[in-house]
Amino acid sequence: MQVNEKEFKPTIVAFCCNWCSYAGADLAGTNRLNYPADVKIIRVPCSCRVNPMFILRAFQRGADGVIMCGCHPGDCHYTTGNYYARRRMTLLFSMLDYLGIERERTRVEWVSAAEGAKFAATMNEFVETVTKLGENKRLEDLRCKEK
Amino acid sequence: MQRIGVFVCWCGSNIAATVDVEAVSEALKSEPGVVFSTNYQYMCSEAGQNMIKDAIKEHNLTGVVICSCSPRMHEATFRKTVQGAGINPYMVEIANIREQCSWIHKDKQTGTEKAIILGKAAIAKVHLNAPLTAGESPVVKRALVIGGGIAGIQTALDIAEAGFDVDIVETKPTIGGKMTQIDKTFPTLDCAACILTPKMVDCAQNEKIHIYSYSEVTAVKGFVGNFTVSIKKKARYVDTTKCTGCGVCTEKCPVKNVPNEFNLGMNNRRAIYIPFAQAVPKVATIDADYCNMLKNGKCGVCSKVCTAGAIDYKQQDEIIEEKYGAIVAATGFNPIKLDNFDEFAYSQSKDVITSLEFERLTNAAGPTSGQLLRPSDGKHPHTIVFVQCVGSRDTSGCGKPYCSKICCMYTAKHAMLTREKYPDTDVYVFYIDVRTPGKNFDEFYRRAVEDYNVHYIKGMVGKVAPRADGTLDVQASDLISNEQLHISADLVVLAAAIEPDKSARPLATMLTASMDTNDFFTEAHAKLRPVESPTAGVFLSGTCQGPKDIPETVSQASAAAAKVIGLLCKDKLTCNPCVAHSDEMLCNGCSSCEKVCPYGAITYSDKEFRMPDRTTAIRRVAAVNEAVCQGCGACTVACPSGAMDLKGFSNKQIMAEVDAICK
Amino acid sequence: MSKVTKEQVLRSSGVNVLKCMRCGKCSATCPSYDEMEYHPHQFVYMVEKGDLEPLLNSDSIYKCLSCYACVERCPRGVEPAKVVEGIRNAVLRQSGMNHIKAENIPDMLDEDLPQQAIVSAFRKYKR
Amino acid sequence: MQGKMIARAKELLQNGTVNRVIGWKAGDFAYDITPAVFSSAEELDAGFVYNDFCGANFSKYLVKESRKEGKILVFLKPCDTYSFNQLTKEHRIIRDNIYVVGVPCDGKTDGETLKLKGITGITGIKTEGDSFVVDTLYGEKTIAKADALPERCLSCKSKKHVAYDELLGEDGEVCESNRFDMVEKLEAMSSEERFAFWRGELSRCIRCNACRNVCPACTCERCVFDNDNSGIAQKAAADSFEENMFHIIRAFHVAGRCTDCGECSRVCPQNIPLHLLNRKFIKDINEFYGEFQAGEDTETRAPLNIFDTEDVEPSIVYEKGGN
Repeated sequence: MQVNEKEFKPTIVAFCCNWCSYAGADLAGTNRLNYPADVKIIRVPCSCRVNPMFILRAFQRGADGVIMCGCHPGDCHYTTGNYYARRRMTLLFSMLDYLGIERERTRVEWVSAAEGAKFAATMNEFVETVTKLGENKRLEDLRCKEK
Repeated sequence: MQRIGVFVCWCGSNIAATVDVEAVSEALKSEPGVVFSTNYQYMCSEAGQNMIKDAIKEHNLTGVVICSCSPRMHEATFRKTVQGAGINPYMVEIANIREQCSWIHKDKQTGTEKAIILGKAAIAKVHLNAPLTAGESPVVKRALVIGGGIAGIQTALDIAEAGFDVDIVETKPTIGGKMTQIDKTFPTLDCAACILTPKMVDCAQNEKIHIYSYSEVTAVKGFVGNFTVSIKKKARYVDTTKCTGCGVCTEKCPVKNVPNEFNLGMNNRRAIYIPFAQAVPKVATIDADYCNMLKNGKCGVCSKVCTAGAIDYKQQDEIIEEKYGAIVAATGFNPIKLDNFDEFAYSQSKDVITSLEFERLTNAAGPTSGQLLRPSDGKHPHTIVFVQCVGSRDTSGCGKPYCSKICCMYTAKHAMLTREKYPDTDVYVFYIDVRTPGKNFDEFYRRAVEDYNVHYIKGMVGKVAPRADGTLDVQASDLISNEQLHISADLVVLAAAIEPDKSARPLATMLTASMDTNDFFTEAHAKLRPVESPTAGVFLSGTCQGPKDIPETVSQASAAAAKVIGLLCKDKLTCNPCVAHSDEMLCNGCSSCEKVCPYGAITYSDKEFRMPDRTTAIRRVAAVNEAVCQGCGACTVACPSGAMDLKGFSNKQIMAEVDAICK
Repeated sequence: MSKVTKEQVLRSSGVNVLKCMRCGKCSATCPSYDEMEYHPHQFVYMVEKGDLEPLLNSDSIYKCLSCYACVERCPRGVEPAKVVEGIRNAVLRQSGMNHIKAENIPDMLDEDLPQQAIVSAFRKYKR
Repeated sequence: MQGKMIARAKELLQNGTVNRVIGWKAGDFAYDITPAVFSSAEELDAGFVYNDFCGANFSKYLVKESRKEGKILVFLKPCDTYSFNQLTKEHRIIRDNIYVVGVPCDGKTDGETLKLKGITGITGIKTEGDSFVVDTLYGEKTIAKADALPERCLSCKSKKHVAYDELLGEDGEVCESNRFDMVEKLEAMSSEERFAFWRGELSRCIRCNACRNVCPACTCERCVFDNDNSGIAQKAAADSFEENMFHIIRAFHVAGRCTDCGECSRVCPQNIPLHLLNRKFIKDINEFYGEFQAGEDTETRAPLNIFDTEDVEPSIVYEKGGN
C-alpha cells in the first residue's frame, strides 16, 4: 500500500438519480463546470434505490466519501421516492456518526436537472471536505485494499 | 462468462481532446471478459453503429460497453443498434465519459484515468446484466370520464368520436356542470346554454357514451390499460328507464321549500325535482332529505300523479363494477365559501352576492327570469360595485394563494352586460390588476371601459357596511387618485376565488394520482405533459388541473381525449422492463414493499411452496405487477430480506460498480 | 441625529414589504385614512423604495390608531400597521425627547389608564 | 403464578381451545430454563415452570409454531407482546392460530448474573419485594433486584400487555423509562471517543449470530448474510470492517421494527451492548419523526415505510453540534 505523500486524492462515490441529479451532472458537463475527477457517479433510477448496503460497501472498498443526490423533495419523478430516501439516509448517517465515523464523509444533496452549477459546486465542496479529513481509515476493508 | 466488446467514442474532439481514447480502449482490453476493444470518431454515426454490429457478429459478443456521451443522450440509440445485431438491448451499458469526464476535466491524464475507471465500472455492470424483455399488458378499450361538466362532456365526445366506448360519472342528477349556470360567455357574449345544451344532448344520444348521473366513483383498482372501477349509483327513487321527464310530479309535490341549488338557493324547488329544463338525463330525482314519504312514510303524491309508474320509494344505492383502459379526471371547481371575508358583509346582506349568483340573476331561466333585481327588495339596483380578487392571490390563509384566472374577464362581462341592459346603472369595478391574456380578451375589457363607461378603479374594497336605508356603504381605496372612497351601492358583487371540487382529493387517493397543496391535480410535466397525471393511464381535463376559462377547458379536454385515444388505440402496452421483482423463496410476506410502492404495483397472496426440507408450506409472498411498476426501487430497500430486487439496477450490479470505482 | 435606514425600519417592524401586491386594501380599510397625509399602502411602498424622509417628518405616524384593521385584512400578510409603527419608533427613538423615564411614571399613573399600557410604553420607549 | 398458569393451560387444552402450549421448561439446573412445547396435562405437570429465570421471549417461536396444525397457547410477558404485535403486523405469525395469555413480569434475572454476584449452587428463586431470594445448596441468599436484573429490565419500557386474549393477574402501565441515557452519553462523546468505544465493543464479536437468531425482528426466510446472492454474505467477520458492517446492517434492517426487547444483548456471549445500536435508531426516530414504539399496535406504519413532506433533512446529523 502506497500513500502518495505529496497529494492525497480521495475516492468519492456519488449516487445520482436518473431524472434530476444525473441530468444535473450532465448539465454541469455541458456547461463545462469543473469539479475534481475524484468524483465517480453511479446512476440509479431514484434516490430511493440507494440501499445503505451500497454506501457501506463503498466505504468497505476504500471510498473516502459517499454522496447521494436526488430530486428536490416534492419533485421526485416517482413522486415519493426521495422522501423515503431522506429518512433512510438521515438515520444511516446518524448511526455512522454514532459509531464514530466522521460524519463529513457522508452527504445528501438535492440537485435538480437544472442545477448543473449546484452539482459542480457541491462536488467541489464535498471533495475539499473529504480531502481535509484524509484517508478513510475507520471504515475500510484492508483485505480488499491490499489486493 | 460474458464476451464483452468495448467501444470508445471520440465524439470528434469533444472527448478525444481531454481523454486519450486510444489509451482507454487499450486499458479496457485487459479487463476480464473483454474480447474486443476499439475506438472511433463518432460511435453514434451510422458507420460507428455498423462497427458495433460487425464486432458483435465477428466476436460473438454477449455484452457491449460504450464509452461515450451521457446515456440520457444515446442509450436508446445503442440499444437499438445491438438489437439489430441480434443481442438483447439491455445488454448495453454506457460509460459517460463526455458530460461527466472530458467536458469537466482539463488535464488529459486526469481525464484518461477517470474514463478508464468509468469504463471498468460499466464492464463490471455488464457482467451481471441479464437479457430483459419488456412485458406486455392488454388494453381495455373503454374510457371513464369522472365529472360531467363541459370538460368531461368534451372529452367524452371526442373519445366517442374516435370510436371508443366512454362512460361519464357525474355526482349531480344531470350533466352540464357549472356552465349550465352561466348566462353569457366571454368574449363573444353568446349564451352558454345555447352552446352547451346541444353538446349535452349529443352525449345522451351518442351510443358510445354512457352517462352515470347521480353517481360516484367509490373505488379504483388496477393500472393503465386495465382499471377496475366501482361506481355507486345513488338511489334517486325514480326508475330512469320509465321516467319521461314530463315534470308533473315536480309541480304536484307538496314540499315547496327546498332551496334550489341550481339557482344557488335564491329560490325554491320541490322535494322531487328536475334541476333545469334541459337536464340530461331529463328524469326526476327525489331529494331524500326533504321527501315526506321517505322521511316518515306519509305522502306519495308523486307516485300517484306519475302516469309512467316511475316512482320507486324502495330504490337502493347500487354499486356496479366496470373495466376501463383509461381514466380522465374532470371534477371541476366551486367558488370558495366566503365565511372568512366578513368585511364584505356577504352573510349580513342579501344584496352582497357572488359572481355566480349574479349569473343566475341575469339568466332568463334564473329566479328573476333574467331581470337584474336586488335579492333583498326586488328593486332594480342603480349603483353596482364589483370587487375582484376576493380570496384569490391571498397568502394570509383566508383565501387561495393563486390567481383564479377567470374573474377579470367575467367581471368585465358582467359590467358590460349590466351597462348595456340598464344604461342608467353606475358600475364600479375595483381591481388590483386586470389580467386579460387571451385572444380578444383585452379588447373585450377595453370595450367595457371605453364603450360602456364602466368605472374601473385601481384599488381594493376594504369594507362593505349595510345601511339602514337599504344601501350598502362601500369603503374602498382609489390608489391612483390616492383617496379613500365611499360609494353608496345597491348591489355588491364579489368575484370569489375558485377552488377544486371537494371530491377531487379522495378521488386522487383512489387513483394514486398526485395533487398540489391547493388540491389541484399535478401534471406529469408542467410544460410538456400538461394533460397527463404522473400516474399512467390517468388524464386531466379542465379546472381540476388548475383555474381555466371555457375555451381553455375545452382545448384541454380535447387534448386529454387525444391522449386517451392514443392509449386506447393500442392493443397492448409495452412495459418498462427495468422493474422490481420478488424472489418468492426469500420473501417474508411482511408488506414493507407494498407500503412504500407509489403505484400500488405490489400485491400479496398465499402460495403453496415446496420447501427445501421436502415439506410443503403455504407462505404469504409478494408479486410485482410489471405493467404497473415504474422501476423506482423504493421496495428494494424497504425489503429486509433482499427478496425484492430491481432488474437492470440490481443490488449486485450496483455493488459491482461500487467495487470497480473504489478499487 | 443619525439617519434612519430602511433596514432599520424593516428589522424593527419585522415586515417583509416585498410581499405587497399593491391592492390597497389596507388603505381601503383604514379608519384614519382622511387624517393621514400618507396612507398605509404608501408607508409600505415608500419604505420599500427607501423613501423614508417624508414619512419620518409626517404627522401620519401619529394618526395611525394601531387598530390593525390593515393587518387583519391584508391578503398577503404584509402588516402595514407594523411598518407605521416601525417608522414611529424610529422617530421616537431618535428624538430623545419622548423617552419615558422611570421617575416620571408615578406622575402618569391614573385610575383610568391600564397599568399594562404604562409598562409596555415604558419598555418600548425607555432608552 | 406458575400454578395458575398450569391450571389455565390444562383447561384450554382440555376444552380444545388449543392443542399445544409453548412455555418454559426446567433444565438440568434451576436457572437453565429452555422454551418447550407441551401437548398434555402430564407434560405440563412434569416440566412447566414460570419463575424469575423465565426471560425468553416466545414471540419468535410462533413464526414456525403458528403455521402448524391447530392453535397454540403462548404465555407472553408485557415486553414480549410488543414483539408479538410487530410480528403480527408483518404477517410473520398467524394470529388466528395463537391463544395469548398475558402474564405479569417484574423483571427476569439469569444464572450468569447471579454467579457473577457470587451466588452459586442455585436450586430455586423467588421474588420478595425489591429483592430476589435465591435458594442455593449453601442456603438462602438475598440479592437486591437492582443488582441482579439485566439492563433491559432495569429500564423496562412497559408493564402493559399490548396484545392478549386473556390476562392472568393485573395489567400494568407503560413505564417512564431511562433507556436512552446511555445513548445520550455516547452522543455527548467526541467522534474519536465513540469510535474507540465501539471498536472496543464490536471487536469482541465472534459472529456467533446469537443476536440475530434470538431477535424477534430477524425472522427473514433467509438472512442476507447467509445469501450468496445478496452481495454481502459473510460467515464470519474477517476484519474490523465486517464486524461493523454486520451490526450496522442488522440494526438498520430492524430500524423502525425493533421493539427494544433487549434479547440481543441478553444472549450475547461477549456481552456487547447491542441494544445501544437499536436504541440509537429508536431515539433518532422519536426525535426526527415523532414518538414511535414498534409493536404498540398492529396498524401504524413503520417509520421507514412512511414519510412526511416536512421531514428533517439528513444535514441535521451535521447540524446537531458536537463532533
